[in-house]
Amino acid sequence: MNLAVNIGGIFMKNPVATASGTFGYGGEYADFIDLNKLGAIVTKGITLLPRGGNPVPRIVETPSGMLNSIGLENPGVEVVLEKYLPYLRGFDVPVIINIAGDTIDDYVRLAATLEGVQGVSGLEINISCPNVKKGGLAFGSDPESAAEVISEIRGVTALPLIAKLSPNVTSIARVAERVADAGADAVSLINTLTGMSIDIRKRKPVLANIVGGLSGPAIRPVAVRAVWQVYQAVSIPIIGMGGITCARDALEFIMAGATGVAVGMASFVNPRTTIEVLEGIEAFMKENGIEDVAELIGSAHKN
Amino acid sequence: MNLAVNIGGIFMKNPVATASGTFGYGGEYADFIDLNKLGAIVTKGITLLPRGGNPVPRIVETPSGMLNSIGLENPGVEVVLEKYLPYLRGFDVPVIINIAGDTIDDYVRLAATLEGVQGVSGLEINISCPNVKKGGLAFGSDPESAAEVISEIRGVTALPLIAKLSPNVTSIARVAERVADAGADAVSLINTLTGMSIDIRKRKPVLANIVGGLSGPAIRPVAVRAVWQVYQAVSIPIIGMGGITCARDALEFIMAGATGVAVGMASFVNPRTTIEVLEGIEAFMKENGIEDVAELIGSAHKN
Amino acid sequence: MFNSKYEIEENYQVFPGHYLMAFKSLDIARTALPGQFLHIRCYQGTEPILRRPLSIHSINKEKNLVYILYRVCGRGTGLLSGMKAGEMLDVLGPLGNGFTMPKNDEKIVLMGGGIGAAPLFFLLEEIKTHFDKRIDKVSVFLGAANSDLIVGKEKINKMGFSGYYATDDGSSGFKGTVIDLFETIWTEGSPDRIYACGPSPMFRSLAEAADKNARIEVSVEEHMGCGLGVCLSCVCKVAGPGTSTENAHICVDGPVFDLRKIIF
Amino acid sequence: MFNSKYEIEENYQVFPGHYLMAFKSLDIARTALPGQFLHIRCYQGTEPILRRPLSIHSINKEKNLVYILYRVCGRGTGLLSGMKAGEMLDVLGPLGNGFTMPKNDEKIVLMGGGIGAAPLFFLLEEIKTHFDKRIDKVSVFLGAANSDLIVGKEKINKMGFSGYYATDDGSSGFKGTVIDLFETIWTEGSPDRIYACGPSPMFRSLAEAADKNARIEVSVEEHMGCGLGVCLSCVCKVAGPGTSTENAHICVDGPVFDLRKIIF
Ligand SMILES: Cc1cc2nc3c(=O)[nH]c(=O)nc-3n(C[C@H](O)[C@H](O)[C@H](O)COP(=O)(O)OP(=O)(O)OC[C@H]3O[C@@H](n4cnc5c(N)ncnc54)[C@H](O)[C@@H]3O)c2cc1C
Ligand SMILES: Cc1cc2nc3c(=O)[nH]c(=O)nc-3n(C[C@H](O)[C@H](O)[C@H](O)COP(=O)(O)OP(=O)(O)OC[C@H]3O[C@@H](n4cnc5c(N)ncnc54)[C@H](O)[C@@H]3O)c2cc1C
Ligand SMILES: Cc1cc2nc3c(=O)[nH]c(=O)nc-3n(C[C@H](O)[C@H](O)[C@H](O)COP(=O)(O)O)c2cc1C
Ligand SMILES: Cc1cc2nc3c(=O)[nH]c(=O)nc-3n(C[C@H](O)[C@H](O)[C@H](O)COP(=O)(O)O)c2cc1C
Ligand code: FES
Ligand code: FES
Repeated sequence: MNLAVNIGGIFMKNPVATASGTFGYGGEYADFIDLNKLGAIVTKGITLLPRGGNPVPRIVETPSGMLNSIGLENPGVEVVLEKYLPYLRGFDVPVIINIAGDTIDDYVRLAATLEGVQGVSGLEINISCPNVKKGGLAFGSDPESAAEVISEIRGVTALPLIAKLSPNVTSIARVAERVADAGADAVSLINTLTGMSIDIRKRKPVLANIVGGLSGPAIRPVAVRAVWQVYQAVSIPIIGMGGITCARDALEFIMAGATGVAVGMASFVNPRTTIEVLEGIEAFMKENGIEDVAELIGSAHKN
Repeated sequence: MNLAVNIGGIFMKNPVATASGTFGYGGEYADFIDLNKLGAIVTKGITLLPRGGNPVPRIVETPSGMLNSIGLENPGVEVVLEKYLPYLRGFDVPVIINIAGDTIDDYVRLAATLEGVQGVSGLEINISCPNVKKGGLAFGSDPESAAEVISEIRGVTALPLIAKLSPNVTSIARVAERVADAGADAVSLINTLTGMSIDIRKRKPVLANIVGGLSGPAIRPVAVRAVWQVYQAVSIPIIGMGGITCARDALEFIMAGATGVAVGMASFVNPRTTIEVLEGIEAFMKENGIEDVAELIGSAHKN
Repeated sequence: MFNSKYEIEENYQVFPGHYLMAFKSLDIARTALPGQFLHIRCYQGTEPILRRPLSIHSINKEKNLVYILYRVCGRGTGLLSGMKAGEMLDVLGPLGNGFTMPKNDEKIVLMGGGIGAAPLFFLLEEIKTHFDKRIDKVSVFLGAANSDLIVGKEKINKMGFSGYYATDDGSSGFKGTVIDLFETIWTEGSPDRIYACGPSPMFRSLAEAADKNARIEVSVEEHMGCGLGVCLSCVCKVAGPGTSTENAHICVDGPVFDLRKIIF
Repeated sequence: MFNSKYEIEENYQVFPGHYLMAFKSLDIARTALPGQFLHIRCYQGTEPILRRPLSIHSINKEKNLVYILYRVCGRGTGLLSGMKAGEMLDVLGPLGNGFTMPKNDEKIVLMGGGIGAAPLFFLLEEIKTHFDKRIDKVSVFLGAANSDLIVGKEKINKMGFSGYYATDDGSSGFKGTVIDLFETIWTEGSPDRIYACGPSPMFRSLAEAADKNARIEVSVEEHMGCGLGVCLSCVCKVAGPGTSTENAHICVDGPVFDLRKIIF
């Protein structure tokens, strides 16, 4: 049975990755799962300089989901390379660094810094964070500026580039087309939907940042649809995510066209979700006599 | 205690309306609630000619929500005027007719047909239905074409016009601005988010129409955010909806800036939701010594 | 039509994966007709959010008990199966149109596939009440995957009806489908009236197997939102005037339809 | 750190709106420290989806029973209160850093506001085990809205600690806040060490009321996602090197902090 997939040059032994920002820098979950079993580890989004993030409250639960407005708190690229990467190099798993910036120059400098660093298998370019004032979603919500970020980064690195796309746009397929043209090796989708919640007793937004990003099972139908549409629009591989809690959910994404899947906030609820998703996919393939996971990718388009 | 609100010329005795497509033509829920207590009744979307809608399955349940792809099944404007409107005229409640079309001309002719009809208090212009091939969302996803539909309709009717907006856009505030400029008296938001669900056993989309519209509590954070943003962008009144199940939920919308609220799929689950929302708003106002619901509208922007 | 919370009297597994629940409701016990269904809220929170349509399986009019018989196949029925006597059940109903009652002299066949047999028992109860003298004219054909899953064999015997049973694996009675069994047993003439409940492939075979003159009433299933004709999700195409077709809404125009009118 | 399902031993209302639950867990009973917390899944479905952080209230090491004491204030705790003995509870923990233990001669004050008092009992148990000879040096101050809501008065007496009680409405003991009570009673000198649990306004008053030399450890609350330092939702600002401030993450760096280091 073959589970291995190739995400734009990143060889994954199975399709199951972690979603940025929901798995820390890997070690946090090592008590619960064998990291070596993962298809890939995607780190929390990092920036050139350390960031404190937004004020609290930063999260609020919503029906079958949650809003977060972390605001890219991270210790900066230097600390990540010194403190966290050496640990991750100890595992036989591709590490994908998720990067964000306020300006195109920030992205370019980050990418250049990470170029050639041992243990970095690829970059996920976060142009879809709804929780920072500058950069982030501002780039991702316009196909042309999204393409510009990607092509500038492309200029400084040979690392596989995965453009992380936002669902907060009129046409995610159009953004995917443009980043593919600009040199992205793969796309990952979806980042969170912009949302908010109001505390009716205090008569003010719950999150200090007012808006936050909606994730969890609530958004899965939107995410599956996005993967479906992007699969029809581009030929580069897709990492699908948004509300995956079990193998059934992951298979929805794969059948819609995702080559890889990422488990996000479900890890908070059940730290073993990634592994259970993997085991469930294997069980499904066995039951259905499927030899290669490739047979399942995009299969819902054919029926 | 004053609960009455004015939605662009439609006088509602309280802010609680029904959402189009989730309350039929009114009579279906008369066994469970006193229709006279409602702020307004918004009918199922109607078109010039009868429509059969999409093949089944047309709905599928999703986490804290549902997808529908009804596809505007309706008996056409003539039958609605003959068969359903006379019944509704028997109540002391403004009736808002939700209209849809494939072409601008369809909208214009529908609006002209409804102009001056006794018992029609206003029109809700559905430029946001994700379930029809032509028209619908195609108009609503571009600010300019949305404005064009509204201004053409404006040309043929003096009825209050409510533009129903889609969340499937990069900037709903921008669409709201343009329809306000074009002569809309109010906006209602949000229509459903485009989503889909896959049956992993059959390896194909659950809905015969492939994609459908996501509604229910799952989308509430997106809807509240949309109301918040539109409230900052335009000065015409907003009817807020998306996942309202109780007074607490409705108050989120009102505090975010909605003058009216509409109960959608929650009526399927609890046929008395509209009335319970209304009673809950009254109770909240009493507890908090609020004399006029106007004090609550947009109040979360001030704290 | 009512929407209220009724106290659960009992709820237990009758055979593997299938539960029988009774709740006390004067409203429904007094007004329901065979073939009608209930729209039941399995959870008070928002996930799962929709009600579940379940047929009325049986009614005890003395005790005002309403029975449902259900197969656990997902989250809603899973939550239902965990409910205990004394808890309150949120029920909307009775909904839809039921079976038409037989005429006095008719030869009647009731046919059920799997859990589809559930609503037939309420119909049998009514037939027994109103046509007690002619129950020899009634034959009941039930099919299931295996002998464990045949619904209410004993009850059928106790009520005095003739029962015929088919299983896919031959573990009890005839080996084959309920339609095969019917064709094997019923070799002469035609029943005047057939009531059938089960999956739609069964209806298609039945349309072919049965005599053109028999009136066939079937109970149709489709995913439902409101149960009240509002959401327009539960459509089934039926013959309209002339050669036209039109949309019927299963929750209000059905769930029972004249099989000949359904367009598959 | 464990994530497993443990059998619930008992779960009942101790006073209005407050429940005490015990579950059997060798893992947690053997390894947990006072002040640590558990991240508990209240429902196996997706709504509500997040775990709920709840402190360890008490541990019975002979029976490997772990107790939580919780106030029902929303959906998660509501569902928790409906769970019955014999059901399995999905627990992640023990999490975070607990209280540091007192030094031998220290005069100790424990201070709890409302349900915030919950974790103090596990601490009292440990103090009693390790410092049994000096429990006269320990004073416990508890405050609540009214006398019904004072947590564990009897237990404090039974363990031999001196307890002082304040209620907002004066329905029992001192009328006023627990800080007012502390200031009224403790007029001479300063405790060496104060452990406090409660709402953050209480911490602010405490920072003002207490002697500069007392070491004050407080347990801080914030909305939590993962409980493992991953999601970065549970931030609290603390003093960094020099005059700098930095982010502490309550779930891993806390929930217990040196009050003087917290920047409100
Ligand atoms: C009129 C009518 C009468 C019925 N009577 C019975 C009965 O007496 N006993 C019985 O066991 N079953 C009956 N069914 C089928 C029953 O409604 C489904 O098995 C049930 O809804 C499944 O819910 P779930 O949460 O367990 O499954 P899930 O798969 O979690 O359900 C997901 C969604 O799909 C819908 N759904 C899934 N299967 C069906 C189905 N077969 N028909 C309609 N909706 C479905 C659910 O209602 C829900 O909205 C009837 C269906 C209809 C339409
Ligand atoms: C470290 C720690 C220890 C705690 N120990 C206890 C204890 O021993 N006993 C007790 O009764 N309570 C304790 N709490 C508070 C408890 O976590 C909340 O009361 C509980 O999460 C509320 O959940 P709910 O579903 O009932 O409320 P809801 O309002 O439905 O919760 C919605 C969301 O808000 C979060 N939330 C709401 N209130 C709080 C809060 N005060 N702190 C953190 N998150 C909150 C919930 O976890 C959930 O994510 C503790 C909190 C923390 C952080
Ligand atoms: C707490 C939190 C932090 C996140 N941080 C990041 C981030 O730093 N960079 C990024 O690209 N996405 C981030 N995301 C988005 C996730 O990677 C993922 O796209 C999204 O949560 C949808 O998946 P889910 O529904 O499975 O959680 C974050 C999500 C959450 C919940
Ligand atoms: C079954 C169904 C049918 C709908 N039909 C229409 C329609 O005809 N016209 C329209 O403008 N919106 C329609 N809607 C959208 C609702 O009016 C509403 O905008 C949406 O469902 C969000 O509200 P909710 O989450 O409370 O259901 C429909 C929604 C549902 C669920
Ligand atoms: S279930 Fe809504 S119309 Fe039938
Ligand atoms: S709860 Fe996730 S970092 Fe603390």
